[in-house]
Amino acid sequence: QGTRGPARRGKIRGTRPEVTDPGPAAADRVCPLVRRESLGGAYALLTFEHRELAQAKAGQFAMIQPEAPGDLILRRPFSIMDTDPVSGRFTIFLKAVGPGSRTVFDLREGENARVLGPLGRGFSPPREGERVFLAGGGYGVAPFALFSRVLPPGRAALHLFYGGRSAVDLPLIGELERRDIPMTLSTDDGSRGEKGRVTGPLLSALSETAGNARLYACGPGAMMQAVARIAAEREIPCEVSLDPWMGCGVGTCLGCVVKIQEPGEAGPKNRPACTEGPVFDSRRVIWPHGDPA
Amino acid sequence: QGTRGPARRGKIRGTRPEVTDPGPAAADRVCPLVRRESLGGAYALLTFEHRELAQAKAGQFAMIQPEAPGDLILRRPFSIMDTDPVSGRFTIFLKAVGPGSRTVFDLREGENARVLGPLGRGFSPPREGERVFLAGGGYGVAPFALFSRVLPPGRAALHLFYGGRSAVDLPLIGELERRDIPMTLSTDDGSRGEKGRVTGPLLSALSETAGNARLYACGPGAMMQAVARIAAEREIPCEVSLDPWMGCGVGTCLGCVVKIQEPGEAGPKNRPACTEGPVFDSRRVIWPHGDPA
Amino acid sequence: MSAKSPAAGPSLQVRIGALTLKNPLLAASGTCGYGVEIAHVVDLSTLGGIVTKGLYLAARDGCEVPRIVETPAGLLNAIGLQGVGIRVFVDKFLPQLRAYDTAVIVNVCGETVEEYAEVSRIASEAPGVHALEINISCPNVKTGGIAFGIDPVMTHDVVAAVRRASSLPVIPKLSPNVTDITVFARACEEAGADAISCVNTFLGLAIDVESKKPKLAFGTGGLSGPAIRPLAVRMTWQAARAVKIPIIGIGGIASANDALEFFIAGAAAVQVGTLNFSRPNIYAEIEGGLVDYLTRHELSGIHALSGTLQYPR
Amino acid sequence: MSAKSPAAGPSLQVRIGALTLKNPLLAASGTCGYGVEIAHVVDLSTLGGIVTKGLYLAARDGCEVPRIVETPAGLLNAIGLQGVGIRVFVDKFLPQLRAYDTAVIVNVCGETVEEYAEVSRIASEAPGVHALEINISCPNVKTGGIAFGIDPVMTHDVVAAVRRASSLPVIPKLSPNVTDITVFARACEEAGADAISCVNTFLGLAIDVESKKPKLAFGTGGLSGPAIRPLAVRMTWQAARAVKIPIIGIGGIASANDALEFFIAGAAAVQVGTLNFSRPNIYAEIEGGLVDYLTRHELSGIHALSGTLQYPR
Ligand SMILES: Cc1cc2nc3c(=O)[nH]c(=O)nc-3n(C[C@H](O)[C@H](O)[C@H](O)COP(=O)(O)OP(=O)(O)OC[C@H]3O[C@@H](n4cnc5c(N)ncnc54)[C@H](O)[C@@H]3O)c2cc1C
Ligand SMILES: Cc1cc2nc3c(=O)[nH]c(=O)nc-3n(C[C@H](O)[C@H](O)[C@H](O)COP(=O)(O)OP(=O)(O)OC[C@H]3O[C@@H](n4cnc5c(N)ncnc54)[C@H](O)[C@@H]3O)c2cc1C
Ligand SMILES: Cc1cc2nc3c(=O)[nH]c(=O)nc-3n(C[C@H](O)[C@H](O)[C@H](O)COP(=O)(O)O)c2cc1C
Ligand SMILES: Cc1cc2nc3c(=O)[nH]c(=O)nc-3n(C[C@H](O)[C@H](O)[C@H](O)COP(=O)(O)O)c2cc1C
Ligand code: FES
Ligand code: FES
Repeated sequence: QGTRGPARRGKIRGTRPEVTDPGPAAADRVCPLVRRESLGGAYALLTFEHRELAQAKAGQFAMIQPEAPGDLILRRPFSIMDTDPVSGRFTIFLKAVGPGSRTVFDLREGENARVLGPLGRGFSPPREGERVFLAGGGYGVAPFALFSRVLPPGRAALHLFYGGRSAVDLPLIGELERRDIPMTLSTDDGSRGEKGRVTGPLLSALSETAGNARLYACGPGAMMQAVARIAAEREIPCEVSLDPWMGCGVGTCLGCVVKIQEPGEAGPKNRPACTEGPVFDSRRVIWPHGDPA
Repeated sequence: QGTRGPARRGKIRGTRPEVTDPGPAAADRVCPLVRRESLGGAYALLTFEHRELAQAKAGQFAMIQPEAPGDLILRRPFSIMDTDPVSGRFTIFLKAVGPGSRTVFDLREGENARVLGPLGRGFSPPREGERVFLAGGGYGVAPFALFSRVLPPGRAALHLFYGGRSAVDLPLIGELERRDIPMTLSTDDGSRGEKGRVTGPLLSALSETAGNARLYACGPGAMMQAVARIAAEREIPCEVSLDPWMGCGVGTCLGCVVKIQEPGEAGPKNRPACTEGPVFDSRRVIWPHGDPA
Repeated sequence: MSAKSPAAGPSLQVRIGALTLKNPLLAASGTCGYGVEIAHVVDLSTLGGIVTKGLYLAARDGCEVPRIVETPAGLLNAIGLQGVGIRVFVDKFLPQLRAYDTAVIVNVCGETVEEYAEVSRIASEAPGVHALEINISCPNVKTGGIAFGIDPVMTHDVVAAVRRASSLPVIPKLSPNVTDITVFARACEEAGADAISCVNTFLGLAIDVESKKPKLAFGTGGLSGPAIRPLAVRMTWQAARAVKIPIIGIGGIASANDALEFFIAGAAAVQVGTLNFSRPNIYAEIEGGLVDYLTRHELSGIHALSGTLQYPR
Repeated sequence: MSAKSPAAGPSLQVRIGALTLKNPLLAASGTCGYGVEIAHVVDLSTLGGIVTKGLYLAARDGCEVPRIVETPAGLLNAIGLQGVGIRVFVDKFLPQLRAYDTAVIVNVCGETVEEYAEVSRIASEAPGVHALEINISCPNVKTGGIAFGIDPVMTHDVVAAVRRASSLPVIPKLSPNVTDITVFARACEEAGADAISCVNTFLGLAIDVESKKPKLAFGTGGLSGPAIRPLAVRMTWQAARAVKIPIIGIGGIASANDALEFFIAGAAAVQVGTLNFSRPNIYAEIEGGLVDYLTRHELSGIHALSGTLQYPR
């Protein structure tokens, strides 16, 4: 597969503040499932109990498998959707797509899961006064629940663009409204919110925006790539949360590498998304299929 | 492993009546678990629904695994403990000893199992007027529940000797009493019934017996071998239900062979217990460890 | 080969040399007895063919028990080719088998090249035997067996001898316990084989740690089942590229998807082994899956799928 | 070797040539990075040692993704030996590793015999490297790798060259993709190896049937995990009987019981690979199980268990 660099390289501003609290140290824990809520179809919310994991930072994830022995070897990665440090609980938003997510999906309340986490580098906080635009789709919208809650003062200026193929693909609307996150919905078929991709409403919002803005995207690759392109063209700082296939979550299997080119490097390097990401400055990302037309 | 022939070869009477109803044809069926009753510890009674299987003959078995995919390849063999042809149900008595029996043990009511059966040749009925003595231990006592119920007139003359290491190893007493089967209990440690092996009370009963007797043994190998020896010495017809490790239940894997020497044969042959047994005329059986002292 | 038009539904018919199979699903040797044992559990007429348990000239009693033990996603066995011998098969079982509309392939064993040839001759003269699978790869016998299958020269000699002794399609069954399977595939092709069965079991050892003895009475055994599928698919792909004769893919097939991997890798037909024990009716499921796949991909038949793997290099 | 008396509890200490390990549990190459990555998840000081990801002279970027795919009870991988190169390892990671009480074994790679020797020389001169594991068995690189491991002569050459270049214990890592592993074990012993790692991954292929492409970007991959354990135990047993130098058993270890199978088969130590990904803390569990077993069987130490298999023939 040939891989091309980003279309334009604007001046690159260091968008990741030097000191980002890395969150609590990762460890392998056994956590009881205290609450399981079905969101219909293949979607569910799973809330586990664990003090340290309840300290996870927005954008971090965990490698999870049922404690009971099954026929799969590897765990599967799931984002921390939200946490409650007080009660010591954390929640994941899960879509059952295959055997691994299915085994977690099938967990019943009271059963235990092995949870290795919290893992990875999450989203970096926006700067003072920046307008924050979030673009989410699929399970990728999950981490924005926590992210939006923990935002410092600038909070008011936050807006989420939540899109999917159809109305049924927006199962998290209720949860996000409960956290009263300002949202614009969109669906490809127009069955809910505006018709079309999230980038539509995002673009019009950006054009109306005076002053500094910052983008965060998490969802299907094509969507993140489109948002990254918008950011590059406007030279707006943007972070994307990548989700390659992961085997270990701690940087040892090298199964999750993505092509990243840091400033000053001659070319892109394969870097593990589990430890150097999953959140990356979009300008560093060399997308597998080059730029969309 | 050297294998020796039986100690004495008395004249061998054809103990298996020519025409034994083989029971319904075997087939692979999906059966719902309609009732699960724990008998404490690793013991449970599982009742499944299926018209044909409810026609199984005493001493037959089935190869069973949960319908839901798991990490085991082979099914495990379990005797049909009892049947209810009217309601179309059959029950197995299960002891969880390892992964395979555990997966069946863990089935919940409403879940399905794949059941290949009924399989094998069961017990042959006693002759008119014969006194029937049953020796059972461990899960081996299970098939006697059905056997004793379906016995023709001679029924009154039936007596079961049920033994185990200790009282906790006789979990089926209640079930057998419910079918009011005349029983003598024994335990190695004397914690329930007579102290010692089942062969003790069996021997005294035999010595008091006038007229023809017939023995049936199902349980641990050593017990069946001891009963077989008693039968051989007294030239009493005796059937034993062997339980080698089984892979297929239909005679194709040849994993379950036992050494059987039919009359007129020069020496023993490896024969699949799943199709030619599991019930055999004890005089044909060449025991793996020769005769006990 | 009459490839039906997609309209008429995709064709499952395949040719193995002179032998035409109505579908490419065979029951593997040693996992379906002589066919008749499973006739009441699975309708043999739904199978493309069945391969008999390995047969020598004389009857054999095989290994002591334990003969089989489960391993992760696999089955380790040392049966030791217990069998009735070719003559008893021909006299007693073959007549019953002929009642079914399925190809009968005899799995030929021998301790010497001469025995292979003689068993083949007897099988060839019997009405109702459609092909010979030459077992040069059984890891569970002390003489012959795998010894013939891990030496290209001996492989060539056995196959050539059988070729001379029989006019039936000759299908050597390769051992996976070799460095380069293509060497053996070519030796078979040169010796006049009509097709190749790929593969037999992998030599393995499982130990009971409490007794410090092997779990199998024989000691080592042959590993089969889903665990070996990626290795068998790789070997099928290598063999198919090395020779022109058709390859019959074998190893861990447990679903239509698994079978499709073998066809795409280059198999003309496949055999199901271990899964016969736990899923005797798996053939209907696999056949349905194949038809569905061929239809979705608008392929005229399974033959059109063989060897369509798009390999990166 | 100081075998403690059962009273003092069984000893887990083992000797691999001149190298003494405080316990026989090593993290396998490519499954624990350079050690430091997992230091926060598992206490490295509880391991007998760690084997680094394969290292060449220069840094390498490895294969495209997908690089790993799960198979039944197994993992198929084609990473392509992505790594920082021996010098960066020595300068950047080795110093951090020295903080832990565990043996550091460098997994040496090369495209030529000379590169193997040079990497070995550099590793040997660095303080804190305890031994060299020579990777002549990686199936996922186009030049070198497995090519050295499936030819006894090349195996001998590489091992001999490394032997000359280093005074550290030299531990060639054998490929299981061979007909007779004992040939390669002897070649290593003759070339001056101090021990043998047995085994690397099995060459496999998994196909995505919808796209008709291999599931791994590289094409084929190496199979690891519980699926291969019976094959790895068999090879460990064969190798241990063929040579006098110690064998390090590797393949599908997921429990103390699994590890015990390798020791009884003849291994002096074992490595855990794939299971590091899903059970990073498995070492404590295995160590506990070994101690319990040795105590129950009244063995003075794990060394007393090696090669105690009672084989039927
Ligand atoms: C950092 C990270 C965070 C994630 N967060 C969430 C989350 O919060 N909620 C959630 O439901 N899922 C999340 N995922 C995705 C989830 O891990 C995958 O859906 C899961 O691993 C699929 O495994 P499976 O065995 O269920 O399906 P598989 O059979 O392994 O895969 C099913 C299909 O999905 C594809 N696939 C598998 N894994 C991925 C992946 N990681 N990315 C894209 N395609 C994949 C496969 O190729 C296959 O086509 C996250 C993934 C990453 C890397
Ligand atoms: C004809 C027949 C009828 C049976 N009926 C019943 C029944 O009614 N109820 C019941 O609970 N069990 C019954 N069994 C036994 C049952 O099949 C085994 O307990 C089960 O297969 C064990 O498998 P596992 O995976 O649970 O344990 P494994 O881990 O496979 O075995 C656990 C231990 O038991 C040993 N073992 C496994 N299978 C057998 C066997 N068949 N005989 C002796 N030892 C064995 C193993 O070597 C191991 O030591 C029957 C067996 C046969 C052959
Ligand atoms: C119990 C058992 C017995 C077997 N007997 C034979 C045999 O007699 N002849 C032979 O060529 N292969 C024999 N095989 C190998 C199978 O035919 C097949 O090649 C192998 O099991 C791989 O396929 P699978 O993974 O689908 O089982 C046997 C396999 C098993 C499990
Ligand atoms: C993802 C992955 C990467 C590996 N990388 C290497 C390597 O760089 N060098 C090496 O000698 N072996 C490598 N191996 C092989 C392992 O060290 C080990 O030999 C093999 O996985 C078998 O052990 P296991 O079944 O416990 O995983 C790798 C294995 C895996 C799964
Ligand atoms: S998931 Fe293993 S290195 Fe990232
Ligand atoms: S269990 Fe397979 S032949 Fe008896």
